[in-house]
Amino acid sequence: MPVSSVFETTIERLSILEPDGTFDESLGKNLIPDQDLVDLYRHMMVCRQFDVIAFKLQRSGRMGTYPENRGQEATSLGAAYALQQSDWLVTCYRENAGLFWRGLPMEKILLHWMGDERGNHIDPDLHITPLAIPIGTQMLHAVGLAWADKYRDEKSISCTFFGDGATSEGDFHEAMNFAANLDIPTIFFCQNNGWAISVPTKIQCSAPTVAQRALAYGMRTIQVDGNDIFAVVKAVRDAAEVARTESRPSFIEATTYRLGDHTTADDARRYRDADEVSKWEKQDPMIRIRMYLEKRDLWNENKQNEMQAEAEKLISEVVKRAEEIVDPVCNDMFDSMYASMSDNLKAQRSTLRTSSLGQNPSQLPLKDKAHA
Amino acid sequence: MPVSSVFETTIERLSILEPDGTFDESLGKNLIPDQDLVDLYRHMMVCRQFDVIAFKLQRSGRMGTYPENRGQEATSLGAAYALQQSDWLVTCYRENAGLFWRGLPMEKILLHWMGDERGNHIDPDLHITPLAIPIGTQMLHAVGLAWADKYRDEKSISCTFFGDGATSEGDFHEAMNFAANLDIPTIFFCQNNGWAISVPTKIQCSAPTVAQRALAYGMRTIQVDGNDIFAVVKAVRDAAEVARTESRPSFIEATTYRLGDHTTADDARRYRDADEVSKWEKQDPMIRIRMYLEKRDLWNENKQNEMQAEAEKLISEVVKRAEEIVDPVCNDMFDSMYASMSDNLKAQRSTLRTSSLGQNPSQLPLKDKAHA
Amino acid sequence: MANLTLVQAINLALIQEMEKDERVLILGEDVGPNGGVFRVTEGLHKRFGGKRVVDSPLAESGIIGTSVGLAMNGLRPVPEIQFEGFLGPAYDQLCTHAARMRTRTRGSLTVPMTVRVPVGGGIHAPELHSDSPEAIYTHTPGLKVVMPSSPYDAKGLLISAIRDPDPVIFFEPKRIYRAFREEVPEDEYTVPIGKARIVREGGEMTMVSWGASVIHCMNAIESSGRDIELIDLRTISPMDVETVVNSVNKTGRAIIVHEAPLTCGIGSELSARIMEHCFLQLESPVQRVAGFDVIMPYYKLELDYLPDTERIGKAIEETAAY
Amino acid sequence: MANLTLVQAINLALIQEMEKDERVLILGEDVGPNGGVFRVTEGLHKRFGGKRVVDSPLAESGIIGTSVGLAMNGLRPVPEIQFEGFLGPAYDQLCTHAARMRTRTRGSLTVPMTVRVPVGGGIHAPELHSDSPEAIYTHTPGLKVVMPSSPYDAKGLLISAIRDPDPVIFFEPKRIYRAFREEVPEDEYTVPIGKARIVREGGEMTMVSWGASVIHCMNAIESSGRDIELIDLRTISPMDVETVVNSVNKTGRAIIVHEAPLTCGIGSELSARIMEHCFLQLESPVQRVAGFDVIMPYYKLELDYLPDTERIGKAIEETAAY
Ligand SMILES: Cc1ncc(C[n+]2csc(CCOP(=O)(O)OP(=O)(O)O)c2C)c(N)n1
Ligand SMILES: Cc1ncc(C[n+]2csc(CCOP(=O)(O)OP(=O)(O)O)c2C)c(N)n1
Ligand SMILES: [Mg+2]
Ligand SMILES: [Mg+2]
Repeated sequence: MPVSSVFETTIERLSILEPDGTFDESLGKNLIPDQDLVDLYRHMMVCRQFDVIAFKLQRSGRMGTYPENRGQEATSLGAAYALQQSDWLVTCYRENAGLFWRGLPMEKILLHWMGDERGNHIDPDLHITPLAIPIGTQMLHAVGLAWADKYRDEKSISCTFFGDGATSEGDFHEAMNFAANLDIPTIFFCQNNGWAISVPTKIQCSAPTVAQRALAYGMRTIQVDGNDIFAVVKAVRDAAEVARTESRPSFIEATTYRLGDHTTADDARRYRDADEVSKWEKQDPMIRIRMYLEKRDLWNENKQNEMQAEAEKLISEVVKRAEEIVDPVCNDMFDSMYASMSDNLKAQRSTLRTSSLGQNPSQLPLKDKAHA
Repeated sequence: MPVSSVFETTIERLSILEPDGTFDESLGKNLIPDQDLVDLYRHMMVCRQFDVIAFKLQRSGRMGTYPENRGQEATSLGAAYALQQSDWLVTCYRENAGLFWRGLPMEKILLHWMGDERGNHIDPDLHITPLAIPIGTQMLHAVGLAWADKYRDEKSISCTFFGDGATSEGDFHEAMNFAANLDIPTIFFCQNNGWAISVPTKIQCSAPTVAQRALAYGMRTIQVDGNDIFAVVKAVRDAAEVARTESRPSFIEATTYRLGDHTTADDARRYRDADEVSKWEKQDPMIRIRMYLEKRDLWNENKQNEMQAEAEKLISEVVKRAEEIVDPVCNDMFDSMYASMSDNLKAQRSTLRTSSLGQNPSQLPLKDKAHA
Repeated sequence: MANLTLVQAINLALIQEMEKDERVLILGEDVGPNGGVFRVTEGLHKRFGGKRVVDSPLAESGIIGTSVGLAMNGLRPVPEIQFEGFLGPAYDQLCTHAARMRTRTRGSLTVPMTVRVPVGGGIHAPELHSDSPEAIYTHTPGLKVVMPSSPYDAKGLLISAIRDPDPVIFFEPKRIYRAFREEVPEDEYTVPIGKARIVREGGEMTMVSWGASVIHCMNAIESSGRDIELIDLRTISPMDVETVVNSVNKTGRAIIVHEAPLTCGIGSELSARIMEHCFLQLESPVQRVAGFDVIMPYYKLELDYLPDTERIGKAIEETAAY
Repeated sequence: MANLTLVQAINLALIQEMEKDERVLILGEDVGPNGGVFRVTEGLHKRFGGKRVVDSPLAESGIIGTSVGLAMNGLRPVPEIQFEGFLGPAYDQLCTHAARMRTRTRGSLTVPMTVRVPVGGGIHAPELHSDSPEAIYTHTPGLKVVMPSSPYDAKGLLISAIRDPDPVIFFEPKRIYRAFREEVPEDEYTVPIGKARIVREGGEMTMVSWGASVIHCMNAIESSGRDIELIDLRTISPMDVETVVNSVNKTGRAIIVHEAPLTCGIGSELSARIMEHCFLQLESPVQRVAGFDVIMPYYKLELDYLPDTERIGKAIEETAAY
């Protein structure tokens, strides 16, 4: 057999609710109860409002750099909806919708971007890790988190989010490989939003799909329309089922688009066409759900306006809570470095000095030192 | 279209000269001229003898740790044979056969394992990088080397060798991804020898093939019988052609087996079955070529004995050259740290001290320092 | 002469070296059409094209590892790492390969590359965008480490770095990227690697710093009204111990100021060297005003972390009074 | 009591902590059936099974990154990195994540893991199997760094490390893995992290070292015939400055000995601290006997690189004579 085939495969793409409103009943029916869909839509409106206000806070100097989430809400939200409270959400920084759905107090995210570590102090029952700034590194933590649950024979799994750019990092590969070979129940959720700051996806992955990254590990994989919350929910549910029952990982590539700049420090007009953006604006996940809800008489202009007002009120309260927090004090930077503080840190903390002459002499045996 | 296919593929396995002597004429004919094949076989005998003697040198305390190459000679040798002198060979540490074919003086490899950096001092015209000790990191250099040639519009390419274990490292992924997305003419040659020290391949890659690692990058890929020098030559020639004419990378998984211990510091009986080893001993690439040559009257017992004597003589001269080299001197460790030496290094070098009192006072302005 | 910011001076140096030497190429994240997140490579993609100004995949080890290969094969890559906090994934390629290649091959393969990296705090940036890891790379033999504190030095040092036959990590203090302008010659010139600069002379004590902290030192010295000699190290590795030791032998007192954490920072090496070589001249213990031994805090507290004029001022008074 | 080598003492500590605490698991390359390339985990796979002693893929960042996740979720992973030269790929997960997790979450997530790593030269090993990177991790706040020099301390310190609520890098000096035996109690005991050990008392000068170098210091002291106080730091971060300073305040002279390169090594921090705190007691400049500022050479020259009894002896005489 000089030439034989040793591996064959196909990758599927899943979409249920298309941009034009077409809905696939066979896959979509009973996937999301009506009332839940309304709640999800309302939640998206809140998240969108959060985004608008966060952007303004940055522009008016009340907050540091902020990455808009606009246009990508369906991905993390669909996933959070499909998962259980005891499952870990291990996110990057564009998954507000999923984190808020899980129950993360919204001001935590503002605090983070306001340069305040208290934004990362998260109730352990939420099973959330803080925003990940270094790209591509949190997937390994997600694998470890799920592994620990498996070790204790708990049925929880982890779901980790990352961008197309993140799939270029070595840690992405190592995380995928650990999960596949050690049978760790982690869902790898890639939000392929077309860009990594100014770099288009083809420089990160010139293959026809990002989904095929998973073939390297023999891992289950699928591509979904990430602006279609139905498709996202179905893909994550299927992956979660496999994870829970077979302790196996899955990969999901959700195609979506970053409608805003990379962050408030970025100006996307420098590197991408307005045409591309307006094309994608029409595919906004919220337009689609609203159309679907209205067609089924579950939503209307009135409800929209009411909800918008509600969202505005809610977010202004969130901003208030974030801004009213007492200032951190300098000691905070010392106090959680270790479970117990070394003499060196105690001296630095109490004197706020590193120069030896400035440090409290009682903390080091300088007592019998006579001055020259 | 709720579910559509977005990617389909097949991976092929290539073999031409099977362990039982079956030879595929359609693929194998004219691939390697008879005289070349005889030369390749003779070369393998020399390499095998090198291995035997290197092992003995370690056991008798005349050399440090050494990794036997036994059983894997056909991979790097087939590749080196298929490539041009101006193409870079970027190896790991089990590719003696390929390096010697290219022209690396054999004593260089002994010197390396004798703890002597002069073993890495290689004539630039050979286009060889020194042995790579840290696993998985040299593939990135291979990409950079080929990229530089491409940058200058030269037609040279690079071919980098690594084990199955190496494909677990993040740098492997980054190298593959850079080459695929930036169109760098590098051949990634994986020697899947079943083990990474004591860890079996399935813990490095639980997918059915290692070859499918390349699908993640949309990269050309193939699996070959790595103990079949014909298959290796064909796969590398094809890959080199694509690299040279289209400036595109390829991946080759060569299945082979490490007949010896991982290194002389290892004892493989601790973790693998004797049965497995003896099964693979029958597939030794040299047995196969010899059978083929004898069937075609190109080789016989007599030639074998003559060549064995020749190899023994050759290698004993190599050992002599390696052992007769003058000892390195302490200064050597300073002299090639930088193109030009800092005052600090000069002081350390001339005094062989790091304590300030031991350093030559003329090298620092201590002159006017009166003793207490 | 042109009145340039530090960013502009670096941009000019890159343009001039690329014009002059075909072997120079730039690679990194967003360095292409976007001109880098700090706009340091602005205009270069347009001017030199995508072959010489390359947007790479998002992978720091890949950027440095391929640069090692490019450099080994005759080019002069100038990779950019977007922020010092993302040097971590490249640590291995820098310290295990770039730094070792020349000596492990006894000179047959070399790595003439210049790794540009914005460094340091004070710009209200997110986590991991404000660190100062220069000591890590100074402890690694085989690398050179440079950090300018002015547009003039930035241009001259960067040109030296690109022409240097060995790997150089070129740290750019982001806090002063645009903080002030300085007269910078249009023509190319070099500032030698390995030579400190005496910013101002003085006899009462010696202060040593580098990067953005030099400005704070200057302010603190001015408000102290004292006769203090200020040395800008400029190159951290190799360290110009001679200039420092000469100064302290004259003044008898020394203060070192840096942003990185105190313990095992560059201050410790300088302090040890000063003590070793000026032992009998020293009239007070060498003082270190540094970052605390904590993780660089998020920006609400960053100014509490960074050595400032006040902390430096106190150290001056205490050192003088000793 | 049993007469154990350092390898055996570590093996025993691992067995006992795993017996006692279900949360402890081991992962790394070849740690399973093979028992680790130095046989430190010998017998553990058989005893505790593949769930608790895990052969991982060949990927150091993966080993440390998943350990961070395991630790954040209530376990006590004890990852092994096969040689200190392969810590490089794990640098980012160690310094960017493990070290920062507690403070960046203000204590809501913590990383109680112990990274075991063989360290140092002197065993005629190949390239990158003989380095001493302890200063790199000491400069990184949030980590603890430990290096025992005896079987007794190894067992007690490893137990402390595994029980420690924060990440600890546990360096094992491979040169003395089997160099000698020592009485080690069968029962579990702890040696506190952060406390140096006075190996021998003396009044004439103070010598500070850690790891395999302690043995050379002892030899040098004995052949000098002088009354020297020898301190084994044991924990490098946090550093027991108090014990060192107390000693030097008594003796007035100090020598520090380590394998890592001189510049920005731990010796520089110790030297700076001693000078800061013992300024008026110091009768001679603190001396550092360290590795040279070069890449650790291949083994033919490694003994020329490593500080040995002779170099230490010279430093003793010169310090005494100053
Ligand atoms: C290790 C690392 N390198 C570089 C950066 C700088 N950086 C921040 S976001 C980003 C692009 C990320 O792209 P992608 O993963 O696609 O996520 P997206 O922002 O598109 O959601 C880069 C390069 C970083 N944060 N971490
Ligand atoms: C980065 C790194 N980690 C660990 C090691 C230790 N080590 C040396 S060889 C080896 C196994 C390599 O396996 P593989 O890549 O399959 O190559 P093979 O030895 O089988 O040819 C390991 C773990 C190393 N040299 N480098
Ligand atoms: Mg993206
Ligand atoms: Mg192998």
